[in-house]
Amino acid sequence: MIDLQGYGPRLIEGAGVTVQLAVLSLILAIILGLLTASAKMSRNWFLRRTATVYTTLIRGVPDLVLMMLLFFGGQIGVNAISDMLYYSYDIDIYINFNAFAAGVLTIGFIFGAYMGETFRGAFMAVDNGQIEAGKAYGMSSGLVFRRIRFPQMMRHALPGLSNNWMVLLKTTALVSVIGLTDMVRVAAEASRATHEPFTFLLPVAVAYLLIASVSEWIFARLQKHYDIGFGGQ
Amino acid sequence: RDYDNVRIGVDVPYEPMEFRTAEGELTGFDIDLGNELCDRMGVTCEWVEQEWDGIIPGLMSRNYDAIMSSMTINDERREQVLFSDPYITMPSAWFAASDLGISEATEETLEGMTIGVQRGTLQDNYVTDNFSDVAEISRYSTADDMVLDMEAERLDIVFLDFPIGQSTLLESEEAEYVVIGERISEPKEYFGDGFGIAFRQRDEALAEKFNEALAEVQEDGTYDEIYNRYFGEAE
Amino acid sequence: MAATPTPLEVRNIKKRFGDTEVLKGLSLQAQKGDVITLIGASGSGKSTFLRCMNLLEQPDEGDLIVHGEPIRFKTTKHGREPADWKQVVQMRAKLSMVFQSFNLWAHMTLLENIIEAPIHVLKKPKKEALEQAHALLDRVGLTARANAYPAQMSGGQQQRGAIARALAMDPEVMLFDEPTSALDPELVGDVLKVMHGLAEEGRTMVVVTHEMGFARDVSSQVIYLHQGLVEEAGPPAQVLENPQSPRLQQFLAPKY
Amino acid sequence: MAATPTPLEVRNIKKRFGDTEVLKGLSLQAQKGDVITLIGASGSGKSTFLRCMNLLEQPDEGDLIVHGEPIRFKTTKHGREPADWKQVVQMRAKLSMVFQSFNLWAHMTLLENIIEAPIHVLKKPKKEALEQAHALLDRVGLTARANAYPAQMSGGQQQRGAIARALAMDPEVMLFDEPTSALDPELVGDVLKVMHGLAEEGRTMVVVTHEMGFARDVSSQVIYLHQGLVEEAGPPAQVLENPQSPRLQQFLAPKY
Amino acid sequence: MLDISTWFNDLLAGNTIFTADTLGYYWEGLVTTTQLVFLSLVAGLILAVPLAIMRSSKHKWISLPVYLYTYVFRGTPLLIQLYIIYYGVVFVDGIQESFLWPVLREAFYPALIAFTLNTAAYTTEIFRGAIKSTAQGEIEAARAYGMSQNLMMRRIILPSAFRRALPAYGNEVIFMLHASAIASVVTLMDLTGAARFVYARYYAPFEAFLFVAAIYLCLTFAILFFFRYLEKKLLAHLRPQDA
Ligand SMILES: Nc1ncnc2c1ncn2[C@@H]1O[C@H](COP(=O)(O)OP(=O)(O)OP(=O)(O)O)[C@@H](O)[C@H]1O
Ligand SMILES: Nc1ncnc2c1ncn2[C@@H]1O[C@H](COP(=O)(O)OP(=O)(O)OP(=O)(O)O)[C@@H](O)[C@H]1O
Ligand SMILES: [Mg+2]
Ligand SMILES: [Mg+2]
Repeated sequence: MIDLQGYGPRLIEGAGVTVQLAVLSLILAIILGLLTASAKMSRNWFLRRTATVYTTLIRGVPDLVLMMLLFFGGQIGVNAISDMLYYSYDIDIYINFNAFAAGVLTIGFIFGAYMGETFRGAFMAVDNGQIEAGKAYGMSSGLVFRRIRFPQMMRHALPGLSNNWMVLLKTTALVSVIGLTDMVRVAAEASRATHEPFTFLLPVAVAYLLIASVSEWIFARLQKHYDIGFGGQ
Repeated sequence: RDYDNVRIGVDVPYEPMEFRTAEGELTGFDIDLGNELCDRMGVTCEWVEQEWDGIIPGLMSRNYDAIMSSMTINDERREQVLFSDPYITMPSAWFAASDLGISEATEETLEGMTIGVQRGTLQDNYVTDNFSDVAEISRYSTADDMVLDMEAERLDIVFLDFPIGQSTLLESEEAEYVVIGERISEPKEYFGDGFGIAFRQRDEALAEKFNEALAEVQEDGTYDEIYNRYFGEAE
Repeated sequence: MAATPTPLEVRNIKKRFGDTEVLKGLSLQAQKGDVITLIGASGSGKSTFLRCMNLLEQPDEGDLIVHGEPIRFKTTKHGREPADWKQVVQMRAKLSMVFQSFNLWAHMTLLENIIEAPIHVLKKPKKEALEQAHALLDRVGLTARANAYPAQMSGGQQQRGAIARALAMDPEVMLFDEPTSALDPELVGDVLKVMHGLAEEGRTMVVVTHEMGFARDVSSQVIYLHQGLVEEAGPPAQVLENPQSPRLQQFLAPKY
Repeated sequence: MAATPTPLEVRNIKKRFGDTEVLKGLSLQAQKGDVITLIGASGSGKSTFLRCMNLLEQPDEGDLIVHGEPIRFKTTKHGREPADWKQVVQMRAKLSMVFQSFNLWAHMTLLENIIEAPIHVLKKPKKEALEQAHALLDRVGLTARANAYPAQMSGGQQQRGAIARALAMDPEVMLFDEPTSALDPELVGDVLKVMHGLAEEGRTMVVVTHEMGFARDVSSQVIYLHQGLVEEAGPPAQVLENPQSPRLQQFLAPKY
Repeated sequence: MLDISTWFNDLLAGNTIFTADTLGYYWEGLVTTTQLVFLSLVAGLILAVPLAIMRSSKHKWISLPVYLYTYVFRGTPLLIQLYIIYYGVVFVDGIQESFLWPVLREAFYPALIAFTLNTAAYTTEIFRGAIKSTAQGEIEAARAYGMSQNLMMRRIILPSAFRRALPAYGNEVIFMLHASAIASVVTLMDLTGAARFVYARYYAPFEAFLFVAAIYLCLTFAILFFFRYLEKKLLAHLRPQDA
């Protein structure tokens, strides 16, 4: 066994942060992705344009830069306003962004763009006849989405979704720049303190692999669930 | 604005300035001095850990009210933040394997060598401006990566904060390393006025209070006591 | 309107795709118990006409009156549209459509397919929907396949299932778009038998079909479409046995 | 063997899937110019029999002789297998198959589909393959669609394209598995016309079909399969006009 | 209001990020990033094709090792892979004396190796999915026309799978471009490395990062544009003819 030199508990804590961040960001990304995909397929010119700008711009800028821009940029913007109030009227208000929430928002926002593309492809793969049948039986468009479009789309989306998740999981390491202590940050700190860079890489790699295994298992279950009715495994 | 509670941003670890003990307690020269200063001012101190890349944006966005994290005072930073009086001056030094065969680092002796520095530090600036014509410069994220590459013989010589070089290279078990030449803390345009505590520009009152407290501890000998705790009599 | 309003009336429907006018003014009136058959060559506009009846396509002109209630339209910059989508949704629940390619929902079992719309659109209690579904499955001879997924059923079984799904809505009118032409000849018989039963029972139906034998047996009216216009219409005995238009004569001549 | 060897001979083929024996010993001999039609109810084993002929399915027993050359088999722990896959690959090039669902290669244009196997399997020069392909396209009436992709063609066009692709191999025998049953009735005629032409030209063909009119017109022999066995076989006049077995009589009775 | 305009003036007047020096660093970074990403993508692609075929094999002893490889390289961060390949090789005894050392000594090649192995793993999985979803009927047709297993793979399955994999592969290329930002960990001065350097040196946090963000954006646009062109060309068979 590797000697973690007392950093074991903090690594586990950091892994907890990583997992929480990743899961919450994933949920946000999925919601944003569904909205984006729907907007891109909508008849409304404005929605389509907005969604396209969102997906291209977000995919175009490196994650680290976005993270800093959204977190610090947003905060500094807010502060500029409160500074002005302070200097001109001596009113001192203080609004603080929560780093964890900001991390979730940023990562969710970034991956929403990738999910949007994944979902769009998947939605297009759903046979139009299935949708028409829903409409023909008097289902509202919300009901068609909930009962037919979504459950049938998931089957096509899952492979892309699991790829995005793998990348998202590792992107969470960026949050150390906005002051959060995730697993990678703990390992970096530990290796600087002990001057043993390699001692802490292995446990981190193993932890990621573990998370990956669990999620592969979940994705396989989901795939099986959404494949029901589509014959051949 | 008056502070009862001052939050101070710090990038950990950077031995011996700020690091954790085996028990996980935050300690180091910056930490002990900072706590002492807060005591004198009658406020409570809260240390907020922050990665270096985001440390000034974090101050600007009020995640904390001050930075005390071995930050060198220089003009570029002065445009962004307000500094306290310098509280320590940290010399830099050249380190190399004992068999490198030079006794002084000059343009002539370093010709054709590969020099390692930490990216974005004052040492980086110094080496980039003075040696980039004669030598190759490799920039690293951490001092430990540099040590690895020294051992791998990808690097000939490194230029580091002296205490950092001391703890990572001179005290390493693997190989023999020595300091080349004198410790360097001139010219001021690179090595600045030493380390300072950084504040938002508008918090002049807070900076003033820190300066007063600093003067006080330097006068009554508490400062020397803390200094000796980390930089020992050996020096 | 009389005591029982006409289930479906269509007046002078026109429809264009881009530059080509596909329907050039078609009308049709289905009284209770009518079985109206639409025949015509490929591309003559049969499917488009049928799809206009429940607004899966939006007609550019013309009126649609379902159970005595006219559908309201408005004109937007995208063209003519229903003024009130709620009304359309309600209307569609009254006109059940059976598709050429069945379109049973692939992720649901046959039973789930049948109870889906009654529960979620008509808001029937689940118990009641299930009872009705079992009765319908019995009727189309699929009791044994209730828990099969569409992919596990033969084409004929799927189409009979689709008919049961349509019946579960208790529709005023049933619309069929070539319900047998995606089936192996082997399976056609089963489906036609079920439809024959519906006709005898007095269901109102509009059927696009290529099965001339079926059209002859069950229709109250046969409409022959040619390039978006009614070329000939009337009772089957007249239209099919004694065609007037040379085009229809050629259309009815045996291919093999 | 005579001067011209029998193009295809099948002797006593048996095939089981799991526990059920699907083919229970079927034989067939196709002389040059024969058109043999296989008919039978769904599930009777027609497709399986046809697929055994070019070894898309491996028969558990029986012999296969193509152009006078018997296929060699060996028995492994997975069951019976061809001893020499090279021989099978060569053999398949002699028996072109046309599928019910066409199976044109979706990423190639029609023309590319046709020249693919001649160039890469038969090693024809490209120029020659192209010339031949254009002649074939002309023949099936698709010259105008040479550069279309399969998804851009109607079913009837795809099936005619698939026939052209099969012809491009200059096959000894053509195997057809229900070539028209995935088509709308409208499109069936086109395909049957092309096949009719092939029959008249003296092509050797084995055809699984539901088109009794076609079977009657062009077959030299009709084989009625029932549950994996030949129930009746002979010239169409005898088998189709004058069926002996009660099952065949029922099978041939009109559905509507 | 005043704040913003002075900030803007400062940005232009005390302009420290667009000097000849910094532009030189950005240029160097751009070259490094482009070389690294382009070469690793090409090499990764070449590796991924045979790996995807092996991964699709019926034989466990062929597909399992490939699965393990993709599992490990997709399951762990690229940063760790890079770290181990650059700093870790030194722990292999005698590596410094071996003929490999001149290559491994430079930071560029270990980075190239790590990036290549990483993208090959993702690409393998993308291709495998596409191979798996080849229409069964098209495979049968190929068999029925006497194609051998090899010929069929080469002429039918792969060309059709490549086309289907294109959109997902486009995402992978963009992921790779972004992931390349970690190259500076092994002393390479890539685009992000240049930004960090300028950021630290002139303490212009947002300006420096915004500028490279713009460069990355241009690169991404170029990639998206290229893929749109490819899709138009190669996915012609999925479009209705006159649409
Ligand atoms: N969405 C559409 N866009 C453009 N043209 C269309 C569309 N739908 C149908 N058409 C055209 O309208 C005409 C009528 O089509 P429709 O499907 O109604 O014919 P049909 O009589 O049902 O033929 P079939 O027997 O082949 O089903 C055809 O020429 C067709 O190409
Ligand atoms: N791969 C398989 N595994 C198991 N059973 C199979 C398989 N293929 C065919 N069968 C079974 O073998 C029997 C004969 O099938 P086959 O497809 O040959 O019938 P067919 O005469 O072509 O019917 P149809 O007219 O419906 O095409 C059927 O009962 C079928 O369920
Ligand atoms: Mg139609
Ligand atoms: Mg069959």
